[in-house]
Amino acid sequence: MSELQADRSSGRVVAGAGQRRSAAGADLLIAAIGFAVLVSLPFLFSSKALVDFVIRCAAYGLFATSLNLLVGYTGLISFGHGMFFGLGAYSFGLLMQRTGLSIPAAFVLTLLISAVAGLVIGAICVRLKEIYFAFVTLAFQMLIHSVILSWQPLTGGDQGLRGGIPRPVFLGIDLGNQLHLYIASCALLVVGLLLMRQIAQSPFGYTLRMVRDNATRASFIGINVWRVKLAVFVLAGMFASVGGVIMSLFVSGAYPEFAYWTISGEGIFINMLGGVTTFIGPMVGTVLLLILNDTATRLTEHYGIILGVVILFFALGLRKGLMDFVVEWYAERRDKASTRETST
Amino acid sequence: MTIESKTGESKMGINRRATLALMGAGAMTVAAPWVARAQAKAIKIGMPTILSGRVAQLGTSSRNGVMIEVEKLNAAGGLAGRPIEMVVRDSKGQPQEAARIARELVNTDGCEMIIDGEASSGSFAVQEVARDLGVLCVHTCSEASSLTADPKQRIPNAFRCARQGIHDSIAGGNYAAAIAKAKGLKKWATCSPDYAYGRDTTAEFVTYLKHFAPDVEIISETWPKLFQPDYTEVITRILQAKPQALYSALWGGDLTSFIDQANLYAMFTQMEVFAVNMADYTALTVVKNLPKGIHSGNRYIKTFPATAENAAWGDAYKAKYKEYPTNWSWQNATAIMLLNEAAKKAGSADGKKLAEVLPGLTVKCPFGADGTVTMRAEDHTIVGYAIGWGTTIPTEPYVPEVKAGDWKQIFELEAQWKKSKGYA
Amino acid sequence: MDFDALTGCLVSSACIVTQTTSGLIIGMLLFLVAVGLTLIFGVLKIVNFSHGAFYMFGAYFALSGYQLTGSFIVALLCGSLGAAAIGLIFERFFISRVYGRDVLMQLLVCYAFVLIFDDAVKLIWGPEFKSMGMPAAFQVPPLFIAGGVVPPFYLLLVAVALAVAALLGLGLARTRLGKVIRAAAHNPAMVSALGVNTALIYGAVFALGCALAGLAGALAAPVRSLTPGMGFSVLIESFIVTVIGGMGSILGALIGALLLGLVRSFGSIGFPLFTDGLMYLFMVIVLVARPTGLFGKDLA
Amino acid sequence: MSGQAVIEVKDLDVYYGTSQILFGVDLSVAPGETMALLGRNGAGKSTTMKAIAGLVPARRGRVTFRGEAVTRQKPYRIARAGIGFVPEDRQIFPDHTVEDNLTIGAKKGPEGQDEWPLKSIYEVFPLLEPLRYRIAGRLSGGEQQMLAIARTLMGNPALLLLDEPSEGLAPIIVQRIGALLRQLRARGATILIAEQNMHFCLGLASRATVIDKGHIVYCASIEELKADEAIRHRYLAL
Repeated sequence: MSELQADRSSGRVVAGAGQRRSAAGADLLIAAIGFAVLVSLPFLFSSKALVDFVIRCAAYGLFATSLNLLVGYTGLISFGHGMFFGLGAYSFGLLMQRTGLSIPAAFVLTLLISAVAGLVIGAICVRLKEIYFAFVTLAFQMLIHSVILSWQPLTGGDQGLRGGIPRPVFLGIDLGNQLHLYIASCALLVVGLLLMRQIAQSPFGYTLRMVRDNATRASFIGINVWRVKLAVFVLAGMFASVGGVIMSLFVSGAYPEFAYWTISGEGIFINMLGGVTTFIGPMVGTVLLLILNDTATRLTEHYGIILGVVILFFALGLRKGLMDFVVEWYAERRDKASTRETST
Repeated sequence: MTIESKTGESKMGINRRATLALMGAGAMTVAAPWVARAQAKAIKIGMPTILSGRVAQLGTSSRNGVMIEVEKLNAAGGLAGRPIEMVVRDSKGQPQEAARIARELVNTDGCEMIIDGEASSGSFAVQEVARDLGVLCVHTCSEASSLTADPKQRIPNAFRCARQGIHDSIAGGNYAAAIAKAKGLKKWATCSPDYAYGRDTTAEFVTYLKHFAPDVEIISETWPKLFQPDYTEVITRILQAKPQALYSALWGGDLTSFIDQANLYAMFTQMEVFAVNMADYTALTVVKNLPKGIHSGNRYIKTFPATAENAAWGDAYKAKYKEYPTNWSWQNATAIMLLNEAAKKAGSADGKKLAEVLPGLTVKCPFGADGTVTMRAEDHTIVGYAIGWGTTIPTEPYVPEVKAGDWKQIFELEAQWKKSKGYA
Repeated sequence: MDFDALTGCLVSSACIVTQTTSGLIIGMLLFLVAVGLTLIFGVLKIVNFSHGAFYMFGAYFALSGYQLTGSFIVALLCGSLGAAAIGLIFERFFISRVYGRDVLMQLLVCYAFVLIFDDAVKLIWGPEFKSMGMPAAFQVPPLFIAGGVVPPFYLLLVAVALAVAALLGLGLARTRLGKVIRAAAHNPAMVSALGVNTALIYGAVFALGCALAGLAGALAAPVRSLTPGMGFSVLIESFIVTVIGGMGSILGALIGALLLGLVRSFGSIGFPLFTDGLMYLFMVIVLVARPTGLFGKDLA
Repeated sequence: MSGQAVIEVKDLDVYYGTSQILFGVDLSVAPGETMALLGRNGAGKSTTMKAIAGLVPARRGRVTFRGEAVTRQKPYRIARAGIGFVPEDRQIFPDHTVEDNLTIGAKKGPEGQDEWPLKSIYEVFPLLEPLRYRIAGRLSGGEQQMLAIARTLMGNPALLLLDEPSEGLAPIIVQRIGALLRQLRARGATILIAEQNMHFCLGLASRATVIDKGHIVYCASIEELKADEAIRHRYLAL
């Protein structure tokens, strides 16, 4: 698993409480700056496509980063993470279409639904190891996809939730307006990333790494491995469902494709593209994949060949994600510089 | 050089070169895709469709149908004097991609209207984009009735230029009932793909079959999944029910697989088969052992309507693309004819103005039952296209005799159907 | 859900015979694909996500061979050998670079080739679906056995699959090459230290697995339409088969394929709208009860 | 002496990832000689053996076998050149029968010689013959060790590498293995044997090389080593 371990090269030890607090402060600052930059974009560039692009980045980015909590931090390779993306989109869409709830209420309820689903499915899945965990999550994903297709009166079957998702104004926010949706998506993205960052850097986050590196040793020192895995499975599922909510708002609907295995596959691909050893890797991967996708579909209908060649470049050429590559390259340069200094 | 090309070269050549060119210049082209381009005098029409995967043929033959008319139109001066530039993109059959591409085509590429070559859920996703952006949108592949029939779905700027299952089913029900009565076929089975189109069309067919032949009874229903590779379990189930007749809304490769596999069980000697999607060249030319006498609705067939215009169009298409047109081809070609006629009437290529004149517009068209088709004003969907049923033979002309459907009857029953659905 | 129909079928011998044979037919073709998958996993420890593409290649090569010669035997040879050749190239130049690496990296390389192969088929044979047609020898009426209906072509199919199962089982158990392959599956470094070129073994096993998938594709070509991407649904089902049977176990693949065939054939009567879901449900149940599948060994 | 050595290891460096395990290891074995490579647990004995067999890559240095460089060759090529490796934990194939284990290792020697047909194996290892259809995984540790040696002999090696053949075995079994190896030596075999247990090598090996922390620290006849208490104490904890 060595290629997939987050923070592997840094060899960082658990930071003391004081350090952690200041690190959290720094994260908060970065998040605030990031949010400010994102919000200012539509005012600097009048491109509607940029707005769309960032909304999609928010949806996929939250999804992919949450998957990295499982893959990179805990060593749980889930092939079925897309089920939460789909679950989020469908729960939210159905709540809005059928119940007349306000958007925040539907949002919270969606999180709850995903958490419950994650709890039930996770309780079964996290017992299994490695490739079998991957397969059983995939099976659950396909099961949910089958249910969505079959439960036609509720889900609309293969045609998805039709007729648009109503978006009543709340607190002066009108998500029917693309700019409002943009700012809301950015806010969800930044808050979601910030929360996941805090989870990753918390004692719980270090427990995850310990479970990943040596589950037996972790259980010797009194960690309930099953409960830890389940907890992160549920948390990751909730963040993934937020991605689904954003996507459902973007396309104003929910479609069975959102719960298909290909979404999980894209999530994994994004992680490999951006790299899983840094927190920001999946986000970088998201931006890369979306640019790649958008450019390739503009230029050719043989999208498969292009994407295939790019994947091969990353898998066989770089042999790691972009951020992993950058981080290692930077570390090497720094090492060289410091040895030069000491030798002179 | 991309698939946005307007040239008439064979699509294969273009694609290969585009691919190679892209491989070479990939990095350069990543440059900010959202930089808006200056608008040329040409009018750009965006077209999200499916060009990859199992139904890639939907996209390629749709594009062919569009291009053959666009080239004619451009040679004759274009849409209200502006040459058309088609921008065709592959959604890979994913609704979120279809929505994204449709938005991008309008917002970034400066397309002034959308021809939506998406099927099923993709067309609903594009419909939402059209609702949001207010851009003129013509759906050319989605046969799902609710897309335009349901007032909750309908929007003033979107039109459907495609068959509707309800029309096929009324014509088919009438045709099948006559045969059922003549041959005493009382016990029926159905076998249709388990998705909206398959379910709706089958339910409607059964409704009208029973309407015209009340003593018909459905004794078995089977619902294979879309793109299911193996139908053995379905076939044996139908055989065990021992029906006298079978209705199927399977299409394309699924239909030919079903026929090939059912042939092994000699199914076609044991019952009359009504397969609404059989009489399409995609299926007819591909099946090697086509059983004689399958009843089918027409999809595209150059001998029906039996006019010189239709035959000429089919031959021209075949000469150009080395294959016969599909049902999607004529629907897409008709969309361009309609837009052209609307532009003439409005004296402009402006989408808003076209949307105003399109409702109720009748256009001369080789695929019309009487040489014309009409964009019905009340629900923005085309009517009056050639519709009929006949029996197939394994060689050209494949369907020697097509019994034309009666549009008057279709309208009557369709109106009742809409009422029953709460659409009207 | 239709329990009446299911119980009705279970008390009718004709129905039981017909649905069991149709389960066998569905299962045996899946077995041919799944056994290659399980063999490759067992020996190379690679989850060959691109295995469906070799099924597709098999079908397309068979189609071209049949169109050129009109002989179904030639078509079968073209299908299996063509798929084997592509498999060998794929293994030598790409898969061999990711041996022992992360399972995600291996999957990614396979995924890349799923995309590339599908587009390649689209470029070579065109995007429209094709059909090979039934060879004249098999255009005969079906047989009636114990009240059930069985087409002769499917008898051939089942016979070929069973023969492959028997040959593989015997070959691996009895021949020296088979013994070396099993030893290499268990401990490749040791086999190599005994003077066996394991790269050759890996290449041969991968090619054999692909040949079996290609054979399945060629056998399916007369009755299934050919499209780019046709391998995918078959891949998913054969994955379910191998996972249920236990990754790496040939007997497991056989039993898993039969079980899945039966689940489908009887499931289509009891749960006509949820046959696919039933397969996934079955897989979940098996994995929860036996995490390594019915005949799998613990990997750890 | 180096001119006629069967195997000569020169200046070998081996790394596991970024950590260096062997530092310029030198070693040579003459024809018909039995050499003991002694050292404590973790001193680098097994790594040296594996590096010679090609199972771990050498970063630097060279291994010459019968006058030809085999450094960085693939393990199967090294085996075919005539180096037979019996690994530390035996690594028999547990699901195969005893005879299958043997036949998997069967091949002609580098000159096409076939000194070890099954018949001769069963003569030298009479214990194995009655067990020939037994599943190897069910054998006792001593029987497995015999099988591992026999399996390697089936490949007719010109040099036999034995990694800790006495490890984890009861004293009585160790004696029998020792006797067996003396028998092989008597037949003219060239053997390199890595051991923690010096006493096992007395009366078996003629020379001894001592390795510690990846460095060769001593090389002499085994009698000299036995006499040199300081060295023994320092490097072998005896």
